Amino acid sequence: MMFAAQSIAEFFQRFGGWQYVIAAVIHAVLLVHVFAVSPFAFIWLERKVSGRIQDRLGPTRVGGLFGWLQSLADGIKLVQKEDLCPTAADSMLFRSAPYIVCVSSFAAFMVLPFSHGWVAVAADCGLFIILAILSLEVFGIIMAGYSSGSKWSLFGGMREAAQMVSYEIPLAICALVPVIAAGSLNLGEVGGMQRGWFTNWFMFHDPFTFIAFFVYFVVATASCKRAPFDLAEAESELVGGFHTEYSGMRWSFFFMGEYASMFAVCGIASVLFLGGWNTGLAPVDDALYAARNASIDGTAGSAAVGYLANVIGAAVFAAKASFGVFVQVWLRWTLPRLRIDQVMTTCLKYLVPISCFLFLGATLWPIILVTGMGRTTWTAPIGDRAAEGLQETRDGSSVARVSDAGYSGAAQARVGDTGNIGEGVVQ
Amino acid sequence: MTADLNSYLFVGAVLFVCGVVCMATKRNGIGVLMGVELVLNGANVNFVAFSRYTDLGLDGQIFSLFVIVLAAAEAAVALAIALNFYNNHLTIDVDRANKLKG
Amino acid sequence: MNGESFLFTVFALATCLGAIAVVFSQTVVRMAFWLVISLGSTAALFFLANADFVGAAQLLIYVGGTLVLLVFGVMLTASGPYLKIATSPGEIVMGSLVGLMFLFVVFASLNGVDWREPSAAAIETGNPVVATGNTLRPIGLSFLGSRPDQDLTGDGDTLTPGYLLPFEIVSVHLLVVLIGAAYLARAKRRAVGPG
Amino acid sequence: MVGETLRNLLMIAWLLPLAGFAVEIFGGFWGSRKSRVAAWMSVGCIATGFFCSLSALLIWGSSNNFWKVPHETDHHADAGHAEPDHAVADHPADSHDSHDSHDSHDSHDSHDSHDSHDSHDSHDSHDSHEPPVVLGQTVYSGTLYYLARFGSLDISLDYYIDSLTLVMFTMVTFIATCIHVFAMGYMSEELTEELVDHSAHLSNGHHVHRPGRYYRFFAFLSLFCFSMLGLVLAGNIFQVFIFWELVGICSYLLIGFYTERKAACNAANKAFVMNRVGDFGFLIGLMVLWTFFGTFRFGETLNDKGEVVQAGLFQMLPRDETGNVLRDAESGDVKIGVVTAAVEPGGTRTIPYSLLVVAGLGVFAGCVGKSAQFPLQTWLPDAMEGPTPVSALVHSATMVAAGVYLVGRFYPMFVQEVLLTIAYVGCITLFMAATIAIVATDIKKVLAYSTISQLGYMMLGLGVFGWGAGLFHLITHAFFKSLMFLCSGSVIYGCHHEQEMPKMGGLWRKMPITAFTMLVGVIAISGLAVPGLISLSSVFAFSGFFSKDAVVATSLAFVKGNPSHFLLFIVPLVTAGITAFYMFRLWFYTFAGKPRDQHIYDHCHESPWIMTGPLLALSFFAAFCAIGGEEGPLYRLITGDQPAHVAHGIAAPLGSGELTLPGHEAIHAVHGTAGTLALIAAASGTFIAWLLYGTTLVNVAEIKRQLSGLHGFLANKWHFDELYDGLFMKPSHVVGSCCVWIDKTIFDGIIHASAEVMIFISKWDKLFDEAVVDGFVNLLGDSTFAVGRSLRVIQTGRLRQYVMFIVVGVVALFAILFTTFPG
Repeated sequence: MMFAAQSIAEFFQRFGGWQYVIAAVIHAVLLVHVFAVSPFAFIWLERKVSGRIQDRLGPTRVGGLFGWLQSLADGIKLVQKEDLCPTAADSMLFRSAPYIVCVSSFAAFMVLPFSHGWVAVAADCGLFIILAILSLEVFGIIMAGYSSGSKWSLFGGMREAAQMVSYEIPLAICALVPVIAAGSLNLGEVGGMQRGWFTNWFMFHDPFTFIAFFVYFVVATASCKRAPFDLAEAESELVGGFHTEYSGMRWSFFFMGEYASMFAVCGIASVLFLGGWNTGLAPVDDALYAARNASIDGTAGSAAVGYLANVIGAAVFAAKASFGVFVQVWLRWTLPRLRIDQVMTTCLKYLVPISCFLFLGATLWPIILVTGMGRTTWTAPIGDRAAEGLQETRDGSSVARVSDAGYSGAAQARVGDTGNIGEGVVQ
Repeated sequence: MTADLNSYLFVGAVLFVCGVVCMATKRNGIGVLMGVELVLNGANVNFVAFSRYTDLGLDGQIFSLFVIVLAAAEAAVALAIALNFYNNHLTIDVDRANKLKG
Repeated sequence: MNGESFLFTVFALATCLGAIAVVFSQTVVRMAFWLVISLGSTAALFFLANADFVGAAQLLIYVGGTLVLLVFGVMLTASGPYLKIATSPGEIVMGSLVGLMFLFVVFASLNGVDWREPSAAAIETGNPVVATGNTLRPIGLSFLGSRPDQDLTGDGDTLTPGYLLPFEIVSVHLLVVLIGAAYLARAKRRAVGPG
Repeated sequence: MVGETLRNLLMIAWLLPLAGFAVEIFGGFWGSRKSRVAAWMSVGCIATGFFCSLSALLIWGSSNNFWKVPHETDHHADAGHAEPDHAVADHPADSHDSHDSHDSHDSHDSHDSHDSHDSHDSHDSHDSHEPPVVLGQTVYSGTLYYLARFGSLDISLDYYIDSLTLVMFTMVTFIATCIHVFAMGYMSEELTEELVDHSAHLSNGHHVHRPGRYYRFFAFLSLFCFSMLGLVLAGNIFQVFIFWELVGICSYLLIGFYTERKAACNAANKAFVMNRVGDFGFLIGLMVLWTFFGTFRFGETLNDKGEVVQAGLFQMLPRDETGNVLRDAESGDVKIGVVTAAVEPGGTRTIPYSLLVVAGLGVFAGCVGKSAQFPLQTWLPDAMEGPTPVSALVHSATMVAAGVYLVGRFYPMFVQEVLLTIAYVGCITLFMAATIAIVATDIKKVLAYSTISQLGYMMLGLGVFGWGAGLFHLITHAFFKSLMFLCSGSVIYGCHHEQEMPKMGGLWRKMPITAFTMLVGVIAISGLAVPGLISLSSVFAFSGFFSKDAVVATSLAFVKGNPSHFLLFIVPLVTAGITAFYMFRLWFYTFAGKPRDQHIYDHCHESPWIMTGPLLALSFFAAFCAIGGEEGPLYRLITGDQPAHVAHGIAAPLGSGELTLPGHEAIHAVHGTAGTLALIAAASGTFIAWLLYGTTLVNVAEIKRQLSGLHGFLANKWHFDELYDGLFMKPSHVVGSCCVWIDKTIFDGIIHASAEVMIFISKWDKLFDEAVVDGFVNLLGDSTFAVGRSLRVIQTGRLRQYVMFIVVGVVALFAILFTTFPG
């Protein structure tokens, strides 16, 4: 259970002595691996998928079957390349911009739960933090575009700035729709609530979340500046957009950041809408859940079983996220690129109103249901699931505070609310 | 340097002073805006520190939240003003905005 | 020198140096860059001070929103590449001198005051919420008008009203700002005179 | 309850015209100047008023057993008198619920009733000719509404209802109804959007074109009816004064109805001013009365329990058994009777006798003005400028009679001096007016002068202690004079506004009804009669004969009592002849003979029925209203509530000698002779008139030429206008020019001088301003400007410097702080 941290505060507090720094480093190393490996996989995936879509084979040579080492080879090649810096560039910014992109999209993984309790920082406002960190990535790109000293880059940077600033709004709102259903920003809790049959997934929680999922996916695609929204690097108009002047290692950083953020947003999607690490089959989930609970009393065997259960959960999560990435790749090679004005129009004139409507609908939905069927959900009452998710995270927390006044008070208040709604109608 | 109230306040003070100096020395209007942001952040650091290390409770954080939100609003309006200024004077140099000089 | 202090030192240094760099860097975009460093590490300081939500808000609104907006403005108002509006060194020197004096004054006043440190009891009962950093729900509830942290203090039920009204006021204010900014910044056909 | 019934009925009759006036004047002309709505409305109001007052009269009579004709046998007579005694007896009863009081039972109740009793015994024993006096004088008085209270004086709207009030109400409303109906026809030419007034000229010589004012005419008529009825109903002398002025303004408005005609305007102003002269005296009288009596009420003031709170004027003036005013032996002051607790508890107050005379004369002055007595008679002929119905209603029947009515109403307050004055004024007036009427050629002017003359008769009758006779003549005259005016109006209408008699003649063929009714009126006023037609004891005659006969008889009795005042009998006797002369002259001139102006004759025509109808109705009453003479119902009605002391004569001390005021017995004694003489005079006058104008035997022009001096004197109305011109106008012009001179030289001089001074001062003030004040202000401004100039250096307008200033300021502040408070 060393992963589960109640909040960033505890995350830091447990470094009372230096040994905790070691733990932090271990966290970081693990995340860096996730962060570093997934792009390779996705780049390979993209090349294969694009090849298939274009009726090619795609990479076949490097590595054995399917050329699965192709990305590694590319990476080595890129690292070997000379690190160029144009004379017209503002060298300091030019050099530091890729790091900003990388760091921000890496930091996004800090609060992303891979499985039950497998999260570096189980912050209460996890979703909020992850969105905030993802929004940092833009800045690096703008920097890159501006400091390259080339008009293509400048245009790319400005486009990116405009696009991101406007697309963050529907992104956040759509992410908030399932949060309303769940009543928590803590991604760990939100994931835990969707245990049981897949109807418990927030995607199927109500029509608004269902629509919100797709809207979120579109907006996420745009916020990763993936096609058809990749105006910042439109080869046909701006040679390479913001990374025209980049080459070698720094150039590859951008792409690591891009693919990592793709994985991040798809992970968020899977946690918020697709049940996270839950399989969606009630018996399996219950078994895994029992295993995890068994692992709480620290006997070695049960610990191993619980660890195994978490590994399975992580695999399920990764599968869902990767599928999302696959769909984004698929879209890229299928759809033509929009014009910048079309991009802005899509966001400001359609996506923002739609997402606002969804938000309102999601807030009104429980009331509709209560008047209709006397309870707040048409699946299992969310209050119980919330309580369980709460229970999980609290048990999961290695430093379990006995009297966590504000926290439990708030939690009880929340559970009480849903309960009250039900009672109020039953009576 | 331990993390206690005074050190937080020192950081806030440094931010504040840097912001003021930034306002005082930058001729670029947007630079002045950045100075303002620094000043506000200095204040925010103090709020948060007080809410952490005294029994001020949540109020400090809530104040800082308000400050952040209002700062965002202020930035939006100020930027709009700056753009207007640029439209009129073709520059962003605040020293050119001395029409009201006595 | 425990880990918290270590991290605090790191981020505090980042904050201060970033701020100073903002003061002394010439091009606006570099200022923006240093400002990002400074504000980002301020957010980290917030995290350290158990203010998760404030920190996240700092990141999202300031760094992700306001600063991008500023840089955007820089790009819109840049009459040339790497716009430099140089400040005369004399001004910088004088400004920094005055700044130093000001800093000294502030430090002096800070040291002069001995801040009322909360008792251990206050830590325990007073604001456990702030002590443990789970401030999200309390803040949300206080925006909705109830204050669990205050209600649950030992001394009776001193129910303090939350921040519902200011919250509403601020939201209306934001709406007004939205409209006002859009009005101010909209393109006007105007005879462009000499600067 | 009888009192309340009467009060309510009369109030309806009184207030309906007011409502009508309000609706008509404010409701305007209902969109079209051609609508007769206003006329119908006012006719309806006044007709309803007539029926109300008629029923009130009948109720009064039945409630007082009046309709029993008393003079058959003693038994009946006794019964007839006993029952009114009942009425007396149970008066306190119904005075409880209705604020009633009865005149003669106020201060010396027992004595009075006893007195009346033996008086009846006496004339029962004497002869059955004695006109019986209805006993139990029943007066219903009370307060309608309190206007204001000033100390012990309360100005209130009271009502004072006795038989005289009721008779006046009935007469006024009836005549007014007839005249309204007549006016509907007469004024019909006003029913147009644009009316051309041929008598009014603009400066450019054109005729005046104006919209018709039909509705306004009737609104004014309604207002006049309201005022007149209010005057009759009034229960205190101040209220009388109020309505006195109201009828004055109505007559002003109606005389000046054709405002565009200069003559009409002048006539209106003249009438108004002359009335003011009289009203001035009236005011003096009011002041005296208030000062010494402390109340204006006629009747007593009762509280809810029906006991007397304050005595009325009529009860305050004490009279002894002989009817003389009680006077203090040595001071000669008059002890005012009971003054109840309201004023001075138990106390009495006295009024000097002279002031009592003054009060009487003052009130009489008002009457002189109002009923155009000498010397204020000159306004009435000019008032004929108004439309003829106005002349008929206002200036013959009602308003001018109001003066006489007031004298009658206020009779108890008059002492013998005043009465003598009244008699002489009436005497002079009736003779003078009659003589002028002889030579007048304008048909309406003739009637106007005859009105003045007849009013003189009334005054004379009242003055010589013929209370009943004067008011009797008032009523009858109202009927036949309004009849004659309407006839003349019909003539004028038929002749297209030709008023000059010399242009008429022979009209009876063209307008027989008018001629006939006019003849009735003429006979009535001339007092012709046929002796012994019905029975030897009585004569058959029209109303005029009886009333004038009563007046003449009274004056004869008076002269018998005091031979030194023989003129008071001779003049009215002669004038009776003159009256007959000029009235028949008018009739012959107008209707008989051959037409003098063929053109007018050809175009004239009989008036429509709406005008002749009223003529017939009025002619009936003019003929027969006074049937039975002094035994007739009308006279008995009038005298039903006559003042207590009138019934039998008074030997009143006057100066050194004594003035004998005749009682009923005395008057009745000389009745036969007086009647005979008057009849002879009238007959001779009629004969002369026939001789001169009815036949062609005598050449009138010749006579006129021979008597040209006299004729001119009369034609110029005894030069009264010139006299007043010389007496008042010229001196006032002189005074005015003096005032102008003083104004122009002295006052203007003072003002100009002060203006010069002001200019001089202001010059210096200007210097001071420019030097000192402006200097100071400029100095202030300059210093402010200098300070601003020195400060503007700081306002560099550079943002960053401002920030710098702030920082430096803060630092400096802290520096000061640390240095001053170390540690």
